[in-house]
Amino acid sequence: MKEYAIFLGCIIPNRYPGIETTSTSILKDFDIELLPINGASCCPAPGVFSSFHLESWLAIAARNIAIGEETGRDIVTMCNGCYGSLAEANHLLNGNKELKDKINDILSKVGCEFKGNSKIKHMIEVFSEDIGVKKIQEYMKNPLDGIKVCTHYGCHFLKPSEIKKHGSSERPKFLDELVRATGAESIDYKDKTMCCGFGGGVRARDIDVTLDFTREKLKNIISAGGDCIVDQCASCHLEFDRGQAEIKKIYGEEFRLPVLYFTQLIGLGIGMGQKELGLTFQNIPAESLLDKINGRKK
Amino acid sequence: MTEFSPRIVAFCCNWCSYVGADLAGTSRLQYPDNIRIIKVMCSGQVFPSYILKALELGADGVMVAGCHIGDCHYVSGNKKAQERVETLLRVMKTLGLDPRRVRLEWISASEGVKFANTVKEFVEEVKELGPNQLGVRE
Amino acid sequence: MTNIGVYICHCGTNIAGVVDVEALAKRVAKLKDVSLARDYKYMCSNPGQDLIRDDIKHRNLDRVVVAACSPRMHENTYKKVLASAGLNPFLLEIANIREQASWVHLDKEKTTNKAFDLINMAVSKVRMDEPLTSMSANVIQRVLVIGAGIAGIQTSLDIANIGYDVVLVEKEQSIGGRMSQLGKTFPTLDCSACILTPKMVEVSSNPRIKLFTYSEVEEISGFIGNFKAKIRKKSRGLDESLCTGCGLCQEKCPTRVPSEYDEKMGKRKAIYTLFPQAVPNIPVIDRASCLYITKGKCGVCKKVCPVGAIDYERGDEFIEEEVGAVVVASGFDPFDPTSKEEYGFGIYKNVITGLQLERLLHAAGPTQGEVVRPSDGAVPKRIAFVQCVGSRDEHANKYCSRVCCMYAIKNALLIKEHHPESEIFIYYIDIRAFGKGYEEFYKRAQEKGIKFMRGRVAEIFEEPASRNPVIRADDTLLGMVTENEVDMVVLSVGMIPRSDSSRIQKMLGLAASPDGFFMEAHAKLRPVDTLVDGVFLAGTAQGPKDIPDTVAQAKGAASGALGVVSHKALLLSPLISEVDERLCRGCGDCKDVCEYGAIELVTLDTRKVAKINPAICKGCGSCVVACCNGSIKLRNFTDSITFAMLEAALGGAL
Amino acid sequence: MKQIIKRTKAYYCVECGKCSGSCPVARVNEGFSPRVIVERALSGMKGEIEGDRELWTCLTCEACTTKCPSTVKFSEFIRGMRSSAFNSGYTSRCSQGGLLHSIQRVQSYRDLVQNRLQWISDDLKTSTEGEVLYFTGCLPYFENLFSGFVNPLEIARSTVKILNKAGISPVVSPNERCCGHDLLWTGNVETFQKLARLNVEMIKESGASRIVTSCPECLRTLKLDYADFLEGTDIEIVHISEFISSLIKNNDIKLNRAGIMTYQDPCRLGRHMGIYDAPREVIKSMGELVEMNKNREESSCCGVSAWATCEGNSKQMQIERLIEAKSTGADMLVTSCPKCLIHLRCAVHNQIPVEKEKVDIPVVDLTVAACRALAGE
Repeated sequence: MKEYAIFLGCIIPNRYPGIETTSTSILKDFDIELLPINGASCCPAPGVFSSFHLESWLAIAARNIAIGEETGRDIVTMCNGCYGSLAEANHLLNGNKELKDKINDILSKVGCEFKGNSKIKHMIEVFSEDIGVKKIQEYMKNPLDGIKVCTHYGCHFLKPSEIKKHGSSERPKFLDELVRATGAESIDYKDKTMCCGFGGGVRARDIDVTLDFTREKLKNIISAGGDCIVDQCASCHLEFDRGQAEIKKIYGEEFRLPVLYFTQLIGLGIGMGQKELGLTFQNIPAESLLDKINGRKK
Repeated sequence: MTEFSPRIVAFCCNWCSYVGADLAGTSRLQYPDNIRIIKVMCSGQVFPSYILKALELGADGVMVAGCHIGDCHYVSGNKKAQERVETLLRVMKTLGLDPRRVRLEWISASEGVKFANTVKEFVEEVKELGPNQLGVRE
Repeated sequence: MTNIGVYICHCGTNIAGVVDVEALAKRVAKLKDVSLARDYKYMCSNPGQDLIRDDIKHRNLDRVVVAACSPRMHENTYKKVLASAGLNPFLLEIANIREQASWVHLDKEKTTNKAFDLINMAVSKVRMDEPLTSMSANVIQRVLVIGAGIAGIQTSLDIANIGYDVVLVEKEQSIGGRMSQLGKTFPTLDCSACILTPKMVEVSSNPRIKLFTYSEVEEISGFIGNFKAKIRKKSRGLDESLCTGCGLCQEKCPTRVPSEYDEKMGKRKAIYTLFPQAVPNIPVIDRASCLYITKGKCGVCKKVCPVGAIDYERGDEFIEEEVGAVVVASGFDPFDPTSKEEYGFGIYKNVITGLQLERLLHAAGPTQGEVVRPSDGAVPKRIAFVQCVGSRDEHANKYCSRVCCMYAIKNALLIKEHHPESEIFIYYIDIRAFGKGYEEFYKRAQEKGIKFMRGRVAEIFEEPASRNPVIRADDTLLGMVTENEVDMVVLSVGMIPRSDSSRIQKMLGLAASPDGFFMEAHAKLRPVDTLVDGVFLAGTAQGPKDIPDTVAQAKGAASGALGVVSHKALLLSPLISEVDERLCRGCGDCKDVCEYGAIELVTLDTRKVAKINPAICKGCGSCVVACCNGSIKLRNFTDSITFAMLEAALGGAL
Repeated sequence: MKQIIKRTKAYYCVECGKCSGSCPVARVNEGFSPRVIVERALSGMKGEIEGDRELWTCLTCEACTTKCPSTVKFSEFIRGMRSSAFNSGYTSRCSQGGLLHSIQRVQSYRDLVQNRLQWISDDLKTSTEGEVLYFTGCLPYFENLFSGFVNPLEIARSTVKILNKAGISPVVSPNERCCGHDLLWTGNVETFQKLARLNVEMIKESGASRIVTSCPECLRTLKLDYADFLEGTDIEIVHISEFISSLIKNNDIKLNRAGIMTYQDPCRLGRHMGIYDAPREVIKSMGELVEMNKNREESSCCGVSAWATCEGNSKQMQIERLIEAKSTGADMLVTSCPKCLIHLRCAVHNQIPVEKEKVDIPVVDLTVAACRALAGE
């Protein structure tokens, strides 16, 4: 039995609970338990917040890490944004004694201390490293042969690569390998490593710019012939799902491209249903994908 | 009472610092006459014992001068000199001798001015330290 | 009995103006072992020199101190005086009372006192100095040249033409190196082969050049004047003495594999020569792809060979050669752009390297000089060059590779002149056209309509249907991000050290610069020398450079090597370190600090002791200080001499 | 020279050669023979002896004295001749370019204020006055120079710790000077006397009636060579090994088992002072003692004395000794002299002429070993 402290962040519990339930239930099959972090707050968002006031951002992130550390386990996030905040804060504080003392001074007011003993991990690492592609392949009951998937890695897990160190940030492979383990085909598309449009506070500041990004990505995926988009980040997930609805509303343009978190794709491969996967909570229906999966069987 | 006039020995490497001292000469730069130069092939040739022996014999200050780091005629002799002077400074500290009596300087062949100024500075500094206690014989 | 003579020079008024030379002479004469002290107006003049010479002869002086200007001025003059009077020239000391006394102080009394101390110090030293004689070492009057690219070829020809023997060792099966891979050369657009092949033939026909191809130097021992090299001559799988180079075997060989020489743009056989003008024109069997060797089938080459030269089982040979100097001309490798992932090299078929383009442009290359794109063989109409790939890049190599700007311009021009309708873009951050005629060449390219786009290419992606690469870059002159779909992209890759350069570095004891290329002894004044005496550098082994610079350096290296081997013997400075074998504990600390590898541990009875090679030792004294128990001394710079000088320096009153 | 001959009974010499036969140096250095030196002295060749480099080769280890059937005090004789040579202007060699002797000479300057007590950490109790004085010797300087391969100050700390354990807070004086052993044995009698006078002043000021040393050379020097300077006082001088063994006997301390040990007798402790049993008792109380073939009076020397005799053959002697120690099967070689420790460790520094396994045995100071084995620590 392996245990992690799970940092849920904001988007998953509030908008996409399916990501959590699917992940938790699959992990159980691999004997991995997720322990809740009681009292966790917003991570807070890496780009925006830190660029306004670094110390406040660090203090909040450090508090989240500190209460996670109390479990004595490494901390896992399911959103690139949360990962970015916690990993970067962890890196900064562990590398700078003066800063660490300063932040701990602030934290002492709420009875917390950042020690820096826990690793910050992303759910994708748990799947691709702890479990591994081979076991996922064996785990599939209903391999997704014939399904064309376009993967989206997102930014904050990979970059800045000096801190994140997950290998190639230009042409990463691990998510595609995981997708291929489900039996699906991972197809290339233009600007695969481009931002979803959510990041850096743009979504809140200028929705037109945000949706420009999203549309560009969606168009590239559709023209490459993708059946769905598979992501590894709750923020990107929101951008693609909710963004499609907004694009329809504002520009009247409709894509109807199903959006799946990678654990949801794995869920499909072991025969989990729409409801179990939480897909019914999403804006964009996944029927076309399910039809293809089912149709393919007949 | 006459003013204290320190006795200073300088070990100058053959390739840079000795030539720098020559340049101070050809440029007619005036500096205090307290210094006696001993030519060594390389600052890395200076044993820590040479410095301590000089102090034992009553030198009020000892300077070791070599090529700038990276310019050593023998690749890395000056780096070795640096390490060796550090060893000596540890011993001097235990012995209770003032480390300011020993000075390691990098003076290139073109730095006649630096040579003259360094001597001036060092003489002034040693004057403030006063006579080397080991020079006062029983 | 020690008889020291002290000679105090007035140097006109330069010394005598400040120093009371007469009083000084009187004081000095009283020093222990000083049998006479004279002062004279100009000691370096002929009468001054005669004075010393006569005293040595008639007053039986056995050691001399001259108190005058810096030893850097006249030490050698006086050494000659001693030698001419039959006295060992190392029994001379100079007291520098001009630069260190009369020129830097004004007070007559104090300066005279200081001059006395300086003379006293010199007397203390000369008393203990040992007579030394310069040793000489025989020189083996031939040169080993490692690498037979244009640098090694030029060095070898220069040395051989002046009349000395050369051993030229080339790793590949033919000489010619990287230059032979190139199509044409900038800025004159001469065909590379046209200017190189005559030199290659000259090498093969010069009786003074002993050529080893498909061979590597595995070990080098010894020192300047006396190196011994062990050369491995790799098996070609045939008897070279029989092969006539008829080429029948190559023609009939059924195996085709991608050609390394063509940078994988073409194919070669399993038995092959690199190119038609190869020197020597003898093929090699590639053991990894030969059907007979890998599967025991085929054997066609053996069947068709009219002279029966094929011998699959032939083994490597080892040869030892003795030389007096070594020139390292081992060249460069092109940067592998796979690691610059944003450019998609190795993923997008129509993204190639500059060297691959050279092979396409080469009249004897895989496409006979026609540039076609790898994906479909079509002639590309829109071509983009991406500069500084792997160069000037903190994530790859920090340095500028110096040739990429010019080769990109050259190839762009060649394509444009051949297909005037084609559109060519060069993405650059600076164009470095620094050589003779280069800026003019750059201008010619601009006039021909080649488009220079200022901006470092951010990324390249592919249009899946057309397989056209699309370049995305900030056009910094327009201030906007542009996407440019082209038919083919050429990455202007830079130069990196040869993959085996660290082996050569270790073998010869060379130093490497931070960029990984071999380090020269001095960046400006000794650019072809290394810190290892007798070893010289030529060409890109020392750092990126173009052909003119390579040839110039090769000629420099030839003159450096000739400076060694043109002498029958080398005179070695006797001012070196010496081991007292009885005291030596054999711990090797001295060996560890010696920057020149002059020290080795040898067995003496049952012990190990350090041994200093007088031909390599430079006399820096580092080992002397590293030795814990005083087993090594630097001749005439011993502890006791230093202590005596210290006593003299500190004994005087101030 | 006549006086030296008389004082050391050199005229008793019957030229039997037993001395040279038992000399560890003569075994590895053909040029050195105690017999020949004595013979030369007897035939009046003063100048030849003073100018001979072999005068400085003798380790003064007393291996010959112990065996001499005519009881010639050869070490004393050598010491006398060295002093005579020193006065004629000859000087001994000195390791580290003369630095060690220089450090010792510098300590003879009255006004010197050393920083030699930096090693006393908060957990150690020391006093400025009291009955017991710990004479630390050169350990702080050895730390400056040799900390790369030995830990000399651990000996000092261990000594104080053990003294503390016995309820003693020893005087450790900042005014302590080098005991002068090395200078005395290299002929520099004048400086030795200066050092002795300064130390005796310091000892008297401390009010100590008992001096503990962790160095056999200090022990010998204070006990024998300071006799004239200490005349009229009643001060007991003991080596730490004697002190620890008495603590053990009285059940004042108990040591835990620390493995199998073999023991190197330092020449100053053994042959010079006759102390063989005390260190062995300490070892037996914390482990098993296996003796090397050459032990007690027969023990071989660590190869260097007074920092003046380090040569190629010193290393041979050291390597042979280590091989002997290793072949006993002991876990460690214990010695009770800081210099034996330094020299035996130096022997395996960097390149060694035999396979590493043959000499691969830890060398540990007796006091350090005992301190590590203290029960309840």
